[in-house]
Amino acid sequence: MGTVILLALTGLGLAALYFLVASGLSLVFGLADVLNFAHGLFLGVGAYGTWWAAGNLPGAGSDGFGFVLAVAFGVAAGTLVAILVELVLIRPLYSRTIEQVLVTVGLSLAGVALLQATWGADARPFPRPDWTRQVTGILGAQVPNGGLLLIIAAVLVLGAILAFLRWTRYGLVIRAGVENREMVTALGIDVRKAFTLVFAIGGAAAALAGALGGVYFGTVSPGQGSSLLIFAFIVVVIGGMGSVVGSAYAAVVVGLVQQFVNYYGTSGLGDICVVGLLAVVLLLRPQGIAGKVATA
Amino acid sequence: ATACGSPQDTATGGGDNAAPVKVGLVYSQSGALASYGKQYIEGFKAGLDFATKGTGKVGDRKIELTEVDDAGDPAKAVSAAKDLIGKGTKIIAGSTASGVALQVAPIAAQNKVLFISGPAATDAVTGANKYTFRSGRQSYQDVVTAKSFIGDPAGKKVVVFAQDGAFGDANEAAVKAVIGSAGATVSSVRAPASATEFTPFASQIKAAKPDLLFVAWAGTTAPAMWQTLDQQGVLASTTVVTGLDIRASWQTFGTAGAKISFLSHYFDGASDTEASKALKAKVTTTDLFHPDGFAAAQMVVRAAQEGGDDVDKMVTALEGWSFDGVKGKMTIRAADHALLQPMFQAKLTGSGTEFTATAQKSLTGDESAPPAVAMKG
Amino acid sequence: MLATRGLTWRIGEVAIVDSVYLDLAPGEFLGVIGPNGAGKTSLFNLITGLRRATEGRIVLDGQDIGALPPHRRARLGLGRTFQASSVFGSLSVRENVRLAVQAHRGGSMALWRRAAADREVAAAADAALDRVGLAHRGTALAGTLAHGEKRKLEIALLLAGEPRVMLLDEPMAGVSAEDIPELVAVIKSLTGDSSRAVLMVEHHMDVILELADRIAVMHHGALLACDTPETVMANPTVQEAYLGESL
Amino acid sequence: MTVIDAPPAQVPDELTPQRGRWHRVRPFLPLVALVVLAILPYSTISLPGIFEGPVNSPGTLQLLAICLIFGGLAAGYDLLFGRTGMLSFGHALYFAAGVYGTDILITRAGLPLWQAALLTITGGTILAALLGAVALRTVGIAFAMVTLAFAQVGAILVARDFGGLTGGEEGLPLDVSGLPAGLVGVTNTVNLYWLALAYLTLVVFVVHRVSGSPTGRVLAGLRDDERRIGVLGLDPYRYKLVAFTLAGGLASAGGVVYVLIVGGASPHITSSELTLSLLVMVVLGGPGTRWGPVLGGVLYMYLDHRLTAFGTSDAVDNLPAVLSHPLSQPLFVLGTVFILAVYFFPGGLTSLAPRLSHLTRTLRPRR
Amino acid sequence: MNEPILTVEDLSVRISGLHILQGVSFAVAPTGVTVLLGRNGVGKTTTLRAIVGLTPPAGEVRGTIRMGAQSLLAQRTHRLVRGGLGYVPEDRDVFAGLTVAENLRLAERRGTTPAYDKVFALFPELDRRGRQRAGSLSGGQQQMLAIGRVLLNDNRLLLVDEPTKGLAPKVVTEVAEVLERVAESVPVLLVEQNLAVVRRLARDAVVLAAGKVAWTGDARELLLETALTKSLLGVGSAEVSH
Ligand SMILES: Nc1ncnc2c1ncn2[C@@H]1O[C@H](COP(=O)(O)OP(=O)(O)OP(=O)(O)O)[C@@H](O)[C@H]1O
Ligand SMILES: Nc1ncnc2c1ncn2[C@@H]1O[C@H](COP(=O)(O)OP(=O)(O)OP(=O)(O)O)[C@@H](O)[C@H]1O
Ligand SMILES: CC(C)C[C@H](N)C(=O)O
Ligand SMILES: [Mg+2]
Ligand SMILES: [Mg+2]
Repeated sequence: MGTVILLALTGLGLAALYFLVASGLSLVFGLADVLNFAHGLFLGVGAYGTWWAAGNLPGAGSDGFGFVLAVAFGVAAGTLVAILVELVLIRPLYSRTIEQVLVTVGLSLAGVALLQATWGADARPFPRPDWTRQVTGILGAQVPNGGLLLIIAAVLVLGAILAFLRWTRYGLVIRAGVENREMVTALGIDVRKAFTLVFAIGGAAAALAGALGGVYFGTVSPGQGSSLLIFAFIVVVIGGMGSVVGSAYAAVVVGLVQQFVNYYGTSGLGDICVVGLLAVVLLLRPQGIAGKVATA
Repeated sequence: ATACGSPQDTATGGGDNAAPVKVGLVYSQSGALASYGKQYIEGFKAGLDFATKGTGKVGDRKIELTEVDDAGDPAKAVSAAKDLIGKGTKIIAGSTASGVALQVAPIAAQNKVLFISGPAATDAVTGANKYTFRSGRQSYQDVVTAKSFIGDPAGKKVVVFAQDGAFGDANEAAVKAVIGSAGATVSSVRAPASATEFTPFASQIKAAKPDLLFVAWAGTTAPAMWQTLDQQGVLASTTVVTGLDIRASWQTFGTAGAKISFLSHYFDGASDTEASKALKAKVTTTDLFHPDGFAAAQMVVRAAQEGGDDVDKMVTALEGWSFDGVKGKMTIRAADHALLQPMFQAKLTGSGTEFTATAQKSLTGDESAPPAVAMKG
Repeated sequence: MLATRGLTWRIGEVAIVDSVYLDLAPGEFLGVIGPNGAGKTSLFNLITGLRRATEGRIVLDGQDIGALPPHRRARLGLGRTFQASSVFGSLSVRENVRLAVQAHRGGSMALWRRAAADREVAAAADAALDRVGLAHRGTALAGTLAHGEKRKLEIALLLAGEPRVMLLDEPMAGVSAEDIPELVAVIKSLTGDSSRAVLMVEHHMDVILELADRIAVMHHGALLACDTPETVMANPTVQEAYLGESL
Repeated sequence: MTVIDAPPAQVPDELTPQRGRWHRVRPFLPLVALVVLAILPYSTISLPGIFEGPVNSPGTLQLLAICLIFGGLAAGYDLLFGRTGMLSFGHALYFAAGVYGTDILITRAGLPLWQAALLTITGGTILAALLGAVALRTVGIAFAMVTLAFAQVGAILVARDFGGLTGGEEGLPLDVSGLPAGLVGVTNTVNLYWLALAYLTLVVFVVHRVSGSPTGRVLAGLRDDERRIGVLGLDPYRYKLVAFTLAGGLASAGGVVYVLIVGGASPHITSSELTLSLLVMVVLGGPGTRWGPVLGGVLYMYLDHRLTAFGTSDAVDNLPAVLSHPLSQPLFVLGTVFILAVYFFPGGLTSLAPRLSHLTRTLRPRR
Repeated sequence: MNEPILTVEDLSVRISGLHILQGVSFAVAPTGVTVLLGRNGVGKTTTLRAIVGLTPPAGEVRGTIRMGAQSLLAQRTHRLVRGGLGYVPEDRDVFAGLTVAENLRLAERRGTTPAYDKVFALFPELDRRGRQRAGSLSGGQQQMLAIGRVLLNDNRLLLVDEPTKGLAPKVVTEVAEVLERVAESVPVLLVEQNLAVVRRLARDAVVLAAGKVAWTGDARELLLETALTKSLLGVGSAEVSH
C-alpha cells in the first residue's frame, strides 16, 4: 500500500514536471501553431536565470523570500527571451512552418551552446530551500517535498492558463489567427500582439518549469531542457494539440504509467509503454485525447 | 607543384632523425564531456613536460601535437583519426568517451598506428588489439575497489544499481565476476539512463535489503538519483559504494555525500608522487582525469624514445612497461595492455560548495588488477 | 444508373441527409436545388464516399458502393467537382489536369516511366483545358488563379476523368456573367450520350432550367420533390422556401 | 465617362522559359558535376581553411564521403517531406536499421559484406513498409508523432543493448576482418568516397526518376490535397506507402555505406535529433527541389564536422572572450547559420541561383 | 457631386513578377453602392485587398488610396478596420475551427456595442447555429456568417466581394435587400457577378479589364445600353434583366 501511494504521488510529481514543460509548449505549438524546438532554451534560461539570481542578485537567495525572488527573476528572464525571439525571429515567419523549424532548431542549438559557453558544460548545484530536499510522510509513504511543490505549481499554472483563455479574448483571437491570420486582422484585431503575448506566456511557463525543474533535479545544466522536451512533446500530442486540459490529463497518464511500469516491469519498459501509448492514442484518435477534429 | 596525384597517396612520416614526432590528440573539446577533455589535455601537457624534462623533445626530435575536437561523436573521431594517419601521424591518443575509444581502436589496428585511449572507462578497450593501449582506469578496477569495502563477501547480499546500456552492463558483469565469485549473491536494479524520477528504483533497492549497494551512474540526473536514494532511506540503511566523479560534481551530492563510500580513480591529494607534484606545479587543482592525460604523455614519450618511427617497436616498448605516474606505480600488462594502477577509497566531507575528499585506503595496481583477457586483434 | 435508397446521414440526433431516394437514369441531367444548408453538398459527400452514410444504400450500375472508399468509387466512374474549389495549388494548371487524366487512365504504380513523355495524357489534358477556356493559363500555379478561374479548373479536372456519373457542386458560383454561357455549353456537352449522367447542384436558376431534365428539391435533408422543371417551379413550397420573390 | 482600351493580358517574361546557350547545357551539368566529383581524388590541390589537407588526403576524402552520404540521405528524406508532404519524425530509424543491421550481421553473425548488405536493405525496406502501413493511418502532426514513437522504440532498444547486440551507448565497432581489403585502412579511404558518391548518385537518380514519373505526379498532388486525389480515383494510402517504403529502403542503403565509412555504429544515429537534422538539411537546401536537399545535406555535415576545427582555430582564440567563447562552440555557430539562412536564403540554398541570375540580369545593360 | 469617401489613384499591384493592376483609378461615392465589375481574373479582388492592406507579402503596391484626407496605404489592416473599413472577403474566410458564436464574438470591436439584434434579425440561422463549428456550415450559411460579421459594427465604408455567390435565389434577394438597407447609411464598394443584384443596388459602376479601368460611370446607364454591356461585360442587356 505504502509503495502504491509513494509511486502514485511521485508519479504525479513527475506528471507535474511534464505538464509544466508541456503547458508552454502546448500554448505555443498547439495554439500558435509554431513547432517551437527552442522551448528547451526557454527552460534553460529560466533555470540559469534563477541560479544566477540566487548567487548574484541582491536580496535573492536560496531560501524563503530570496528564493521566490530568484525564481521570479528566472521567469522574467525566460519571458523576456521568449518575447525577443517572437519579435525578432518568429514574427516574419508565421505560416511558414518549415522555416520556423529551421529557426527554432537553430535557436535551440545556438542557445544551449551559448549557455554552455558562458557557464560550462558541467551541472551546477541549484539553489533551493532546504525543505524541498526533505520528505513528508503521507499514509506511510515518504513523499519528496520537491514533487509536492511541482504538483502545486502545475495546478496553479493550469488554472492561470485556463483563466487566461476563458476570460480574455486572446484564446479566441489566437485560435482564429492560426487558421487565418489575414482574416483576423481584417476584423480589426492586431493579431501580432496576441501572438507575442502567447509566446510570452509560453516562455514564462517554460521558465518556471526550468526553475522548478532545477529544484527537482538539484542541478542545472545546459542540456537539461532538451532532455525533458521529448516527453513534453508526447504529452502535448497525446493530450491533443492546443488543449491545455488535455495536456494535463496526458501528463498524469504518462507520469503514472512510467512510474508504475518502471517499478513492476523491467527497466526501460516504462519509456516504451509511454511511446506505445502515444502510438495507440494517435491511431485510435488522431486528434489526441481532448483535441477536436479539424475539417475544412 | 602538381595538382594531380593518386588517390592512394599518403604522406609518409619520414625516417628523418630530426623530423618531429607527430602525435594526434583526438578528444572532446566541446560537447557533454568537454570538462573531462579539458582535464585530459592539461594532464597531457604537464606529463609531456615532465617526461621530456621540459624540452618537449625526444632526443633531437620535437614532439608535435595536433589537437582535434571530436565533440564526443565517434564518427568525427574516426574522421579525425583517418586524417591524422593520412598525414603520417603514428601515435594517436585521446578518446574521452568510450564509444570513441572503441571505434578508433580498430582504425589504429587497421593502419598499424599506436592508439592510447584516454578517460574512456569501458573494459572493452583492454585487449582490443595489439596497437591499442589505455592511459586511464577501467570499470573493472572500480569494482575491485568497491569490493574492498565489504571485507569478506561470502554470504553477503549485493545489489548493483546501474543505468541501462553498455556502461551499466559492464559494471554489473564486473560486480558479478569480482564480488559474486567471492561468494556474495549479486542482483541488479537497472534504470533507463534517461530516467528523471527514481522512486520506483529506490523502492526496489530498499525492498531487496542489500548489505552492499554498488551504484554505477553517470550523467546529469545523478544528483536527483542520489537525493531520491537518500530520501527513501536507502543511504542510511546500507553501505553504498560508487565512483567519485570530477570535483565539480561533489557539491551536487549535498548531504547525501557524507553517507556514501567512494571508490576513486583519482582526486586532488589522493597521492603524493613526483609526478603528482609536477602536475600540481602546472595545474593548481588537479582532478579526476588529469592523471590519464599525464600517463598518456609518459607513454607517448616512451614509445617515441624506444620505437622511433616503428610502431611495432613502440608496442614492444610499452608492453610490460612500469612507470611512476601521478597516481603511483603504473604497469602496462603485456598480455592485454590493461593499465594496472593504484585505486583509492575516499570520503567526502563538507557542506555548501566546499567539499573535500580524503583518502581512506589505497589499493595497489596488483590488488585492483582486472582479470587478463585474450588479445582480440 | 445511380440510385440512393433511403440514404441518411446523422450527426448526433440531427439528420443532415434524411432518407433520400434518388434515381439517375443513363443520359439524364438531374438538377438539385434547395436552400442553403439543405444537405446538397452532404448528399454529394455521401455518394462519393467522403462521408459514410449512417443508413441506406448507394447503388451504381447495380452494385452497392456504400462501403467503398472514395477512390474505388471514382474508379467505377463517379466524378465530382467541389463547391469550394479544391485544386492542387502548388502544381501548374496543366499539371493539375494531367494528373486527373493520368488517374483516369489507370492508377498503376509507375515509378520509372517519365510522366512528361506521355503525349496522350498531355493531349487529353490540353483538350480539357481548352474546353473550359483555361488553355492560356496552363503554366500558372493553380494556387494563384483568380476565383472564377479555379472554378473552371475544377470542371477541367472533372472532364479529364471522363466519369460516367458526374456530380457538379455549384459550378457557376463566382463565374463571371460573360463566361457562363461558355461553361453552360461545356456542361451541356457532357450529357450528349446515354452512357453518362449528371447530377448538378446550382443556385443559378436560369442555368438549371436550361440544362436539367428533372429537378430534385432538397429541404432540411429530405427530398421535397423530384420532377420536371415546370412542375417543380410551379410548386408553391419551392417558390416560398427557395426562390422567394425574384429580383 | 471614358472608355479605355484594355491591353491584352501580359505574360511576364520571368515565366517564359529562357532559351539560350545556358538552356542547352543545363541538362548535362549534373553529369559534369558527377565526373568532377569522381576524379576529385586525383587532385592534390589544397584548399587551406576549407579542408585540413589536400583534396586527396584520407581525412578530406573521409569528410567528403560523410557529406555525400548525408546529401543522399537528405535527398531520400525529401521524397517524403518535400515531394509528398509527409512530415516523418522517424526517418533516422531506417538509416539506423541500415547501420546497425549491417554492423550486427557482419560483426556478430560473421556474414560476408554482400550478404549483410542485401539482408539489411531488404530488412530495412520491409520494416519501413510495415511501420509505414500502420503510421499512415494517421496524417499531419499525428503521423509525425507516430513515426517518432516507432523510431523512439528503436532508439530505446539500441540503448538497452539487448543481448549485447548493439553495444548500448558505447556503440558497436565494425569487425573489418571479413571485409574486402579495398574497404579497409586509411589508404583505401578513396574507395569509401567512391562508394558514397555512388550512393548519392543512386539516390538522386531514383528520386529524380520517381518524382518525374506518373507516381511522382500523384505524390505532388498528395502534398496539396489528399482528398482530391481520392476523388480522382487514386488511393492516397497506397501511394504514400510506396513513397515511405522507398525512402526507408534508400535510407537503410545509406546506413550500409555509412557503417563502412565510419567503421562502426553509435547510438546517436537512432535519435530523433538525426531526423530533425535531415529535416533541417532539406529545409536549408530547399524542399522539393532537385539539388536543394543534396546541397543542404552536404553543407550541414560539412559544417558539423568542420566547425569543431573552426572553434579551436587561432583566429577564434584570439578574439575577445565575449566572441571567442560562443564561437568555439560548434553548435552555436551551426545554429546561428540556420537562423541566418532563413533570412538570407528564404526558400533554401537553391533559391540562391534564380536570385543570382536575376541579379546578373538586372546588372546587365538593357537593350 | 459630393466628395468621394474613397479615392483610388493610379493603383498598381505586382505580385511575384505579375503586373496585376496597372494604374487603376476610381472613386467611391459617399452614399450608395459602387459596384466593381469585370471578368474572372481581371483584378477585382486584388483591388479590394489592396485597399484593405491585404496584398500578399510577395506583392508590391503603388499609387494612392485615400479615405477622405487620410491615406490608407502603409496603414496596417487592423487599424484600417478599426477605423471603420469593413471587409467581406471573397472566400468567406470564416474560422472553420471556431463556432458560429465565436466567429461573431471575434468580430466585436472594442468600445462599441455589437449589433447582434440586427444581425440575427437578418440571419436567424446564425442565432440558431451558435454552437456549430463554422467549418461544417453549408456554403450559404458561411456566406451569411461572413456578412453578419461585419454588420455587427458600425462602418464608414464596406468592401464586399461577391456576397451572393453560392446563395439560394431567395437568400440572394435577402442579401440584396440587406445591402440595400446597409447602403442607406454606409457606402459600399461591391464586387458582384450577379447582374440582377447589380441592377438593383448599384448607383455607380467601375468596370475593370485586364488590370485597368475600362469604364466608369452611372451603373444604370451601363446596364441599359446594350452595346456597352456587350462590349464590357460580354452579355446582352436582355440577359441582364430577366
Ligand atoms: N460536420 C457537420 N457537423 C454539423 N453539421 C453539419 C456538418 N456538416 C454539415 N452540417 C450541416 O448540414 C447541413 C447541410 O450542409 P450542406 O453543406 O450539405 O448544405 P448545402 O445544401 O450544400 O448548402 P449550400 O447550398 O449552402 O452549399 C448544414 O446545415 C450544415 O450546417
Ligand atoms: N498571390 C498571387 N500570386 C500570383 N498571381 C495572383 C495572386 N493573386 C492573384 N493573382 C492573379 O491576379 C489576377 C487577378 O486576380 P483577382 O483575384 O484579383 O481576380 P478577380 O477579378 O477577383 O477574379 P474573380 O472574378 O475570378 O474573383 C489573376 O490572374 C490571378 O491569377
Ligand atoms: C563516467 C565516466 C567516468 C566514464 C567515461 N567517461 C566513459 O564514458 O566511459
Ligand atoms: Mg453546398
Ligand atoms: Mg475575385
